[in-house]
Amino acid sequence: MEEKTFEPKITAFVCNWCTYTGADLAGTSRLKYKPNIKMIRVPCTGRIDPVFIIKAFEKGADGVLISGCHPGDCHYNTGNFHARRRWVLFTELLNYMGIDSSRLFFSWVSASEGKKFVDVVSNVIETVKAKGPFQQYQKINKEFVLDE
Amino acid sequence: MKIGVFICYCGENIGRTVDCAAVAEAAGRFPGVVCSIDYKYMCSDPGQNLIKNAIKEHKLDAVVVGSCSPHMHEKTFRKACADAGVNPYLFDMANLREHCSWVHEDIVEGTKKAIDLVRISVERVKKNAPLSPILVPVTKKALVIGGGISGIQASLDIANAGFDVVLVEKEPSIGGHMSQLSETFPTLDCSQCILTPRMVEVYQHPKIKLLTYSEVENVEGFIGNFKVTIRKKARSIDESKCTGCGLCMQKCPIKKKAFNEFEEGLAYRSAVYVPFPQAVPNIPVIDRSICTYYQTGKCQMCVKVCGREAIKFDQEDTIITEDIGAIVVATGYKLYTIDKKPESSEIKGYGEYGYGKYKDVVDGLQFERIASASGPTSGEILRPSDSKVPKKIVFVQCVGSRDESKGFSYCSKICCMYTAKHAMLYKHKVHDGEAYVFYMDIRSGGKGYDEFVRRAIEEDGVKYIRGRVSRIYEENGKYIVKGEDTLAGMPVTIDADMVVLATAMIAQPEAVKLAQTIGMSYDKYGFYNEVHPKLRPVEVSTAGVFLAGACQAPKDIPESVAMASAAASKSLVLFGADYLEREPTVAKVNETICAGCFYCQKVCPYNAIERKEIKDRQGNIVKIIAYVNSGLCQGCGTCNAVCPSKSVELIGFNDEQIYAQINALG
Amino acid sequence: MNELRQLSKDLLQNGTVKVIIGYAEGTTPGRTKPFIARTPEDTDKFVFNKHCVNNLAVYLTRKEYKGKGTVGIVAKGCDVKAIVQLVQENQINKDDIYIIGMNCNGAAADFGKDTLAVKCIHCTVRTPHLYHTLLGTIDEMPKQEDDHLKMIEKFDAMTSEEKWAFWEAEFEKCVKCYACRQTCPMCYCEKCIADKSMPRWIESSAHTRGNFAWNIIRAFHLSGRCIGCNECERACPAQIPLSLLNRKMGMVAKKEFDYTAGIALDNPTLVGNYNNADREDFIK
Amino acid sequence: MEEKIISYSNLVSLTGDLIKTGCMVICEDKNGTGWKRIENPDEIKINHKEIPSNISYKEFVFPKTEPVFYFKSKKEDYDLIEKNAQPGKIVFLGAKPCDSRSVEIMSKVFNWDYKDEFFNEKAERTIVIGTACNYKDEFCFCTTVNIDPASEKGSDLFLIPLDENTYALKIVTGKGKEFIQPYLKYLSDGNPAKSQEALAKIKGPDKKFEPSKVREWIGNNFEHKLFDNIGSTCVGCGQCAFACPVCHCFDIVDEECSYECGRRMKNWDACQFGLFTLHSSGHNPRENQNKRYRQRIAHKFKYYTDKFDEILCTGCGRCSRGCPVQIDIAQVAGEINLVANQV
Repeated sequence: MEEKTFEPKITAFVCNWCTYTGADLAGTSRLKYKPNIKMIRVPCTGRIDPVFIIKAFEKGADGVLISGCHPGDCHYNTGNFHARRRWVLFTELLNYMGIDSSRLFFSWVSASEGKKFVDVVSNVIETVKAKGPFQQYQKINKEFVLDE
Repeated sequence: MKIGVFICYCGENIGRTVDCAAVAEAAGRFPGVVCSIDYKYMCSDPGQNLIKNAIKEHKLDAVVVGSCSPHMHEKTFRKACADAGVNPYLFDMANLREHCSWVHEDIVEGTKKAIDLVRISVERVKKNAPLSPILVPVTKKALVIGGGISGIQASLDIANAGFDVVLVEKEPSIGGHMSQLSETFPTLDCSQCILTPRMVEVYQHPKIKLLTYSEVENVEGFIGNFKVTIRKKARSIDESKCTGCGLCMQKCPIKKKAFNEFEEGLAYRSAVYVPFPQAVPNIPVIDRSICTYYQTGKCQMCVKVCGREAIKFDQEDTIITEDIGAIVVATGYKLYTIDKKPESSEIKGYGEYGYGKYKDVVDGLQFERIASASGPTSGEILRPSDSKVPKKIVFVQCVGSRDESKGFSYCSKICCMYTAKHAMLYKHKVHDGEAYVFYMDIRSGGKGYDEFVRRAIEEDGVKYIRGRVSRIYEENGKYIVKGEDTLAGMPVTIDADMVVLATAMIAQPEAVKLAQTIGMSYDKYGFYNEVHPKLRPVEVSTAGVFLAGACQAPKDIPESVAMASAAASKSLVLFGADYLEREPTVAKVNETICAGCFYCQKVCPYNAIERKEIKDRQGNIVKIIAYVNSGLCQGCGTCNAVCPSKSVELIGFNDEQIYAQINALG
Repeated sequence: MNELRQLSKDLLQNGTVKVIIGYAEGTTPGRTKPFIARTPEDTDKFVFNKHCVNNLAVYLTRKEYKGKGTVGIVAKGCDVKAIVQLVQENQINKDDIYIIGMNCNGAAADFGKDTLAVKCIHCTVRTPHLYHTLLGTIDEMPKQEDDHLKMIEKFDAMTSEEKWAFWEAEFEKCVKCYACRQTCPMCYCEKCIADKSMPRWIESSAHTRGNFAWNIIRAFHLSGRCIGCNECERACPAQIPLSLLNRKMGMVAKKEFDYTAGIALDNPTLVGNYNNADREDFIK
Repeated sequence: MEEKIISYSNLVSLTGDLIKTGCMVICEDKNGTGWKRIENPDEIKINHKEIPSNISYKEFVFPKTEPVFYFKSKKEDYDLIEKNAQPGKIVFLGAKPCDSRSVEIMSKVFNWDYKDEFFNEKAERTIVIGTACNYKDEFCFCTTVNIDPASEKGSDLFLIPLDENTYALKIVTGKGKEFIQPYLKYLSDGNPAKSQEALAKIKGPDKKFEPSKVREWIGNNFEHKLFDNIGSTCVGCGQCAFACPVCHCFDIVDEECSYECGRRMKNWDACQFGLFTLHSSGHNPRENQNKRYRQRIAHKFKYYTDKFDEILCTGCGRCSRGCPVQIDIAQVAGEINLVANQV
């Protein structure tokens, strides 16, 4: 059988006010990116819990993108500042575990940065694609796969 | 749970890159989905009826619509659900347009993704709970920030409707830039003549509390219930005693040192001053940075002459807090000063035009002062360097505007008009003078606007040259303006006596700070963002805050006034009800498992988390736990994320809902 | 030791405290066990020596003591850090505890062992930083290599795949007995996220995937909160080197935010506060 | 009972053959944490004179986590999918007498009112190659619960270390005999006199309490004040239960495999966990650690004996050795015994 080229699965957690709206703008502007990414909307990046990221990997994501308002632009004033501090801890922890910055991505994309959104997403997809499937997680996910 | 799925083609917008029928068919096979329908325009009346009928026919408990962004039509469909008896929060929307069909090209891939997006929504909606709106009381008092024409108009409109207004202006007087203008296009009526009655009306209005020389320091709370902290800077004058006689200003020994802001630096002012004679309030301010008393402890000339003992050197700033229901932001604009480019800006500047270096190269507002009857030259067109009448004058448009490489990509909108006005005023006053205008395009849309420009060209003989100026330098007392006439396709050199630069309108330097205080979003230039560019042009993403005037984007007086009235009417809509319905998506504490670590309290941006004692039957405190004040909670969910045991959950975006969405991915 | 017994006896006798949490002899001479003295006579059983390895602060958040009178506690410097952190996190009221601070000359690595616990090598609180009464003397502490630090530094040179392989081998062994959580004074949640089933973020099964989720989240929840007593690692029947995780995160907190947990009662917590200048070079 | 001699090197060769034929050979791991399936015969470890591993080998018959079935949701129903069991013998090599009875004791509860096919299927595949035990420490109390460290009870084949490199091999059961048949080439004729001599040298730990006394007293003194503070220092971790060779409580949970598939898992559980008896109403009949610890003692020495005439304890001492707060079960039972004697 012909080997299909690897297309990574990307899960994104984005804030409602900036990045989700920025992605809307990318759409309104008819910019193009690859369909590998699926977004889950949360009110604020402050709402994003590391368990979301772990669960996304468990559900087969090869990469995870977190994106929200630029510091100072938060719709809820300070949500993203708190988020940022926790991300520092979490990226360091995951990096130590072997999940590095080629799997987990963070960005600030405002509501007016439709183009940046596309650039960020394209970069994430390309980086993860170059890195390959998340074999480590696939291995521990294996017992969950029902082969028929 | 019986779920109905409705897939919209959005004409061809979705249908072109997503096989909507296939999506509907696939969704029909999802567990829990009892009906799955595709239709051309789901948001249309027949589309909505389709949903309503399906709800009744299939006894649906929940609805998923796959169409555009929820920012577009979430409300529409929620209402349709509610009309047919499904709780509007048992609804979810899959964004098949902005996030799928418009951004992807391959129909196979697009359809696949659309199915995934619908599945995510279906799984989410299964975990949704029926909710009803929260009612909160409304404080019927408005805060207007900025006392320019927009702020004045908004204040008057709201006050005349019978509601209290607090108008905050950072300068010693209201009036804003309009008070500096000589005459206004396209009617050439005197700016101050039409403005000052409004200023006085504000001052005398029983419903308006005017706070000049004051700044908004902090805004807490939420729509209908803001708590605003205002710093009233020390004037060093007791306002209750001052009669505005002006003796202090006359006697103030400092006359030749102070930069006169109102005259744009074309004149000086004393240390104790009112910005301009018609200032409202007509109460001076002592400029502590130059006043001899504050510098050396001596002088006190003003104290000696003031018969009312109104001078108060030891006066301190006062902090005023106000309960406010709605906020109108009308902070206006600033002209881009080309010689002083902001540190952090990407703007490269126009040093080659010699602004700041040559006294006779001035900007638009400076020319307004020169042409103004109340200005430093009493309305005579005299050039600043030697007070001679310039016989040849060059106006350069688009200095900073529409220039991505050196300035800003946007059009400042008013420069075409005011340059035509300037040239016209010049020609009216200097009959034998020559006026040249370098322009890129003439943008004169507006009632009577194009006619106005034509008049300048045809009746007053202003010479318009389509092209950019490359350089201005001094030679033998003349300013050599090197440019290009792109219509003729040849270089142009004009030896002018004076040059007026129509510099770009930019956001106030402190606009971003205010945006962060209030929680507004802003574009990369610092202009505030409206929620919807077409349909909600005066609202910002923070509910209860409205925009007026040039703080949103460059605009002229009539537009600013119209926008101010719009913002006022939006505030009045808010004040029309005693209670406000708020989204029920707020956080809630699970009291049985909260351990009371209060990390939630630490991260809450709205101080919405309080402490609650849990007592046993004997009245002993068993534990102290967190409690969410749902009136203050805005639903960001940061508490939910930091809670280690997830004892506080954000209704509407709770862990089960997000888990269901993630689970639907794999 | 007599000092400790006498003081404890007095405290219980004069009603200063309701109970005192301390140590008593264990089954063998190389072991001690936590012991709760309720009567003045009980205090005769108290001992203090290098085998007093437990962090007794874990008992302070128990329902049977909270809000039921002052609790005395025999505490080494590392245990006091836990107490400080618990006060910061509103778990105990500082007026409801009586700290009998013990000058510490190093604790054993585990029951029945003579080697020094790694946490003692880099200890900065051999004399506790907060106490009501201080007992004991500071003597010379034996020198010992800091193997953990070397191991943590080794990670810097490892590839992601190598790091993952290391942890996979460790986490495979986890049996989800939650001894790490139960012995941790900072794990005081009424219902741990690992025990929650709606939704079940952390799979309760002890398969590698569930173990990864548990251990990552445990380490994350302790980031900036762990006071480094290493009770989790000592309690782990599967011998997973949990302190490598906790200590690493402690080092991150120090490096990125100049933060150390459990130092002063009025310190702000690490999570729950922010600084405009917090690092964001990883956010594109 | 037939008795043979096997050298250490032949034991390694035998193991090699077993691994090749697909047997799971389970040995204590190198650092004494637990037991593991070995891939290389050189990894075998016959621990007869050192401290027992932290965790027993029960997980190979009663896994710490095990799928019961998988399910796939259809539109309004579920398909159940069973995953087939794996074939091949499970060989426990080097089980001390306090371990070797583990499967046998647990099989009582797994075959009482319901026959647990998951346990039985694995138990049937089990071959226990036990070893006489020359180890004892302050925590050992096998003799107290009627287990003899020199006894082959529970083993199918039983090793008696004669010297560093030689073991006597008793063929204890028919199952053992059948199992060893293909490998007789590795065995030479036994010398019962020598092995008797070796066994005679084994002196087990002193008895620490009288289980029947403890059983009787608990039955009559369930609300005794002795139990009021019995668990006051217990932190409620499950180390004791998870390390124990005979603790067998389990929990049933469902977990998601994919969006439409899931599986039902059987996971270890422990009576010391606060959630163990928590009702969905919020009520917890064993609301504190004292009650939970009473349950542990009572289950081990009373309930199980009442029901199955078997003490739910092999005296291996793992729970006490490993207890992070040094609760020594033999000491606690000893205290109960003391109180019982006073009556």
